[in-house]
This record gives sequence, structure tokens and C-alpha cells, in this order.
Amino acid sequence: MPDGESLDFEAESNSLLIDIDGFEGPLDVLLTLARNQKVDLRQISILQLAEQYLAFVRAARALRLDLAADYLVTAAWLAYLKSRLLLPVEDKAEDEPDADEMAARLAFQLQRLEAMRKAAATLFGRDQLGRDVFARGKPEVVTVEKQIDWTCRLMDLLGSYAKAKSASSYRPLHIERAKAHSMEEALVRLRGVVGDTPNWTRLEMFLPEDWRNEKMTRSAIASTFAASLELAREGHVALRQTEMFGPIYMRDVTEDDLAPDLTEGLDAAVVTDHPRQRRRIPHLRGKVA
Amino acid sequence: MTEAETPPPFAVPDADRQDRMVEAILFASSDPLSTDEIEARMPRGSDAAEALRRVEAAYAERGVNVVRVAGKWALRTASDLSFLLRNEAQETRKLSRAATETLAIIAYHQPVTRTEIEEVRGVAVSKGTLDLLLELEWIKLGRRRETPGRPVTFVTTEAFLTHFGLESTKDLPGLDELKKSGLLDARTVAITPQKDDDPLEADDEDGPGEDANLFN
Amino acid sequence: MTEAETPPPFAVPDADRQDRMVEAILFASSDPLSTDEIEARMPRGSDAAEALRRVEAAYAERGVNVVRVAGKWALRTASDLSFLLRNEAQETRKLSRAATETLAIIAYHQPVTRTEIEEVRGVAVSKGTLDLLLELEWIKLGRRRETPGRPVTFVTTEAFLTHFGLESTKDLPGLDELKKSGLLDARTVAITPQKDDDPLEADDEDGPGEDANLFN
Repeated sequence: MPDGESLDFEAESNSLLIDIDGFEGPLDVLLTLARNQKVDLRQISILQLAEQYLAFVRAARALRLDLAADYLVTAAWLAYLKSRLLLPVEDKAEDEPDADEMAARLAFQLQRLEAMRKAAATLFGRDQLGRDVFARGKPEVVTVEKQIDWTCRLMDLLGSYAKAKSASSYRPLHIERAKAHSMEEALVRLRGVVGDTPNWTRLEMFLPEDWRNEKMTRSAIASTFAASLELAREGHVALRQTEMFGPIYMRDVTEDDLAPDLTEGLDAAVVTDHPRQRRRIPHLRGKVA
Repeated sequence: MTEAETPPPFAVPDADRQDRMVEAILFASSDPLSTDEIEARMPRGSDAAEALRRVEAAYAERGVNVVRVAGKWALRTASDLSFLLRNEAQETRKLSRAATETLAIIAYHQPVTRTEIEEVRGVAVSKGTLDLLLELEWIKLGRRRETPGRPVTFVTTEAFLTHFGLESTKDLPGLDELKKSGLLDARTVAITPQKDDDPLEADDEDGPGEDANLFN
Repeated sequence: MTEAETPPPFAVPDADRQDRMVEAILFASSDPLSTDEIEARMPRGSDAAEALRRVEAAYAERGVNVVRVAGKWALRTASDLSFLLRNEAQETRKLSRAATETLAIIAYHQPVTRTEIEEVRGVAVSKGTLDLLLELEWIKLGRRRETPGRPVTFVTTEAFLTHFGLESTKDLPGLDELKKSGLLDARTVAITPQKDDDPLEADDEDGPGEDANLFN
């Protein structure tokens, strides 16, 4: 290699080092180095190229230690290739690839990359739409008047009905909140009869009409009972139960009822004016039933 | 691209070239341009007004004309050809699943209210779906239901029968027949509650495959 | 065309009128149109291909030319007048070297897998690069390669051809020479580290070898 070119390379290789971040991997560096040999890539000396690359990596490492792994792997590979290229051909082991072939492949890869670079440059050097050549600035929209023919076959109709029908019979399982007659509702209802119930009347008589079926009546009894307790506590009604689990009667409160000694026959809860009374009410449900 | 890459700074382009420039400028512009705006884009010494007159004349008989709009210039399709820019397309489209299902439910349950359709489908029925079916004249409004709110009901039409080749809606196969014909897929049939009640019967029918179906 | 069975409702327009129609249709559209699409818009009996040839010739020297892109026809401003139209140029961000190279590799090697792109470039292709090209609609996904792992391939789009004014991917500049030189042959190169293990086997990669089945 003439001195002049060698110097060129020195200068180039300095800029290579500075430019390392601008290179996209070892192949990029190799291609640049190969270009520096100023020969057709097909005739490139892989041996020289390997030497130059190794020198480049050495120098780069001296400057910055964090040289990317790719560069080092390629360096190792090239060092190996170089040694293989230098060895006499007879020493070649059976299972190892031919060094010349490896070199040829590297040369091919560089050529190919170079070719793609040129192709990219040519491509982007073409007249580009919107940069060099222009389409109509105000395209006239072609209005499409669409006439749609909707079709549906009988089979589609039947199939979809069958699906809809079977889907609706198998809704996901939801545990619905049980319907309950609230004490508030019962209270409103009972307050309505206060004053109109002079005689002892069974509590069941005050249940709302639509709660008298088998499933819902327990809830209504519970709430009505609780409401009656509340009204008794407030002093509006009197309650009476003559035996355990016996029927409960209610009537309007009278003067007599207000006397403290007349607690006989009444549930203890009625006369106890205890603030926690209402909290205990839920426990009574079972008894009412 | 090559011959004129660097036109001498003061050489005025010849008339022919000026015409080409006006054409290109008008073509590429999204808005009408005034004579001054056009001239401003042309090399110095060009006469846009002259060029525009020539270009206007050149295009007078063509499929695209140079027209003046609001004192500015633009290229427009010749008015006698505007019909070319309307396209009539006939398209055959399959009815959507929602529409098919809705139509089917109306056919089987008529007269049926929207709420009832939704109950069967388990999802809301969009107004668009009903509108489409009404527009196709496959369904029409029936009597109002004499319940609170007096909701409208939907029924199928003659056109519906004609389209589906039915004598009457009574000819529609029942759910059992649908099952037998395989329109209900095996999976859904396998988990019908009646069969659950009687495991022996289910066993007889489906054999050991039954369990597998449940989880498929 | 079909004069015997269905006589056209109007007389077939004469050549001059057909030319005007082709002009109008091409002018109206900013996207390329195929001969068939153009003919479909013309009255029955028109010969769009003939008219297109005449119109193409008529516009050859004008400021707006008829060009063939992506196997279709379009009107474009003459490229020697681009300097006039700077105002119309959209701001396009300059593509990175990685993106332009990747696009070129896809264009010349298509269909091509990501791994193959990486082999050519010698570096990993960042997702951002492919995303950008996909977003520009210059590339799209092709068929999966029927090799182990069934990798997706990338191919260029019609928008790519339109943008670069190419009639087809066969018209890519220098394609024939590259093919002749063998530079577009699928060949795996030893330097790619992951292929170091067994370069001979790696060679087989493009044809699905017997080994391929082991991984399917």
C-alpha cells in the first residue's frame, strides 16, 4: 500500500474513532474501512480489512472502554478469520468452515450493504410525491351514491332466532337480592291505622295485600312486628301476646295501657324503652315465623 | 428535471414554459389563486395574465377548464362532465347479526314491543336496527299494546314473507324443530335444564361425551 | 364492447369526448386510478385504455403529465417545475438513515423478515423504524414465512410505489443489475454472530429443510 493511502487511512481512522456513535454497528465500520481501500469491494482484501478493524477496535477501546459488545464479537471473529487466513490450507480441520469462504461471505455482506445504501440513496433521489411532483391540490371527490341491497337468508333468520332464544334462556347466574319488606314501609303502613284500631287485632291482619303469599309473608311479618314494637315504644299502640309463639295482637293505646303496672301479657320488649332495642329486633324474626 | 435545474437568474422563461408553469401551479394549488399570486410564484419577468389567457383558451374545450372564481383562477372539471364524478354503486350487504336476530324475534313473537325484543336478546335494540328493518319494509308498526305506556308493537310484513319465501309466519319452524335441524348447536342443547333433571336420560342421549360438551 | 346484447342508452362518445372524460376523471382524483376504474366511470362502449394513451401523449409536454404509478394512472405536475411549487410541499420529516436503508432493503428483498433485514444491515432493526415505515404506509406485513417460528415478512405497498412514482416493484432502480450480481440472493453470512455456530446449516435457511419440521 502506498504511503499516501496509508496516511489517508490514519486520518480516516481518527475520524472513525470520533464518529463511533454515528456508526451503526461493526458492519458499518467495516464498510467504511473497506471503502478506504479504494478498490472494488469484490476485490477487497479481507486480511487487510481485518487488521484495520482490529486496529480500530484497539484504538477505540483505548479511548473509551464501553465499546459495544457487537464490535468486540466482530473483532474476535475477525481475529479468528485472520488467523485462519494466515494458516496454511492443509491445517484446516474437517468440521471447520473454509477460511476463504468465510472471507468471501464477509465481502459479500459488505457489498450487499453498500448496494442497499446506494439503492436507498437512488430511491430517495427520485421525484417524490409531495416534494418534487404534486397531485391535484383540490381533488374533486367522487360522490358515490350507494344503493345497498340487504340480504338475509331464511337459514340466517332461523339460526339467529335459535341462538337468541337459547342465549336468553341461559343468562349468567345472578344471586338476586332477596326482596324484603322494610321496617320503614311497615311503619308507614301501621301509622296509617293508628287511631282506627280500637280492638285487639292480630298483627297478620295488617300485612300488605301483595305480601301475603308464601314466599314474602315472612319478611312482611318481621317488618310489621318490628314496626309495631316501634309504635308501642312511641306510645301509639299496645301489643299483646298471651303465650310463647302465640299470636300477637295490636290496638290503639288507651289510658290504661300507659299505666306502668299493666305489663302483664306484653312482650318485655314493648315496655323497655331501651335505645338498643331496635338492634335486637332481627333476632326476633325466627320467633315470629 | 435536468435541463432547467438552474435557470439563469434573469432569463425570462419563454411563453410555452410560462404556460406550463401556470398549469402546474393551478393544478397543485388547493385554493383558487389570483393573477398576482400566480405571478409571484413564477420567475421574474413572467407575465401571468398573458399565460393565463393562453392556458384558459387551451383548456376551453378540454375535460378540465380554467375558470374564474371570485376574481381568482382555478381548474375545474368541465361542467358537462360532472356526471362522471358521481358513482352509483349497487352493493349487496348481509344483514347484521343484530338486525337478523331482531327480525327473527319479531317474526316469532309478533306483535312484540321493543322491550320484549330486548328481553329475548338480552341486549338493547338500537333504533338504527329497527329503522333499517322498517325501511326494508320487512317489519311495520302493529297495534299499540294496551299496557301502561301503550308501547308500539312490531309485526312482519308481506314483503318479509315474500323475501323469505314463506306462506305465513305460522310456517316458521318451532324451537324444537330448530333444535332437531341442528340450528341450535349441540352445546346449548346439552345443557338444557330438562336434561339436567334426569341424568339417566341425558346419559342415554349423549353418552360419555356429555361432560365434554359442558366445558367446550 | 357489448354492443350486441345491450345497446348503450346513448351513443358511444366519440374519441374526443372520451379523452375529455379521461382528463376529467384523472383531474378529479388525487389517487392513481386503474384503467378499469376509469373505464367503469365512462359510458358503456368507451375504451379507456385508448383514451389514456391519447391523453398521456397530449399531456407529455405540458405542466401536468399523465404518469403510470403502481400499475395505475395519475396526473402529476411535471418534475422540472417542482421549484415553483415549494409552497405546496408538505413538511416531511427527514427519514433517518436507518429508515431509508430499511425501506430499501424491504423494497429490494421483499418479502423479507426482520432477521433478514438485520443480516443485511448488520445491526438490530429498532421497532421504531419499522413502525415509522408502517405508519407512512410504505410497508405492510406480507405472508408469514413458512420456516421455523413462521416469522412475519414485510413488503412494500401501493402507497410506496405512488410516492416514489414507480410503476411496480419490478421498476425499482437498478433492480436487474442487483439481481444479476447475486446481491439480492438470500444468503446467510458468517459474520452474523448468532449464525456462527454452524454456518453450513444456516445456509439452508431459505429453503425449508428437513429440520424445519422439528420446530413446527
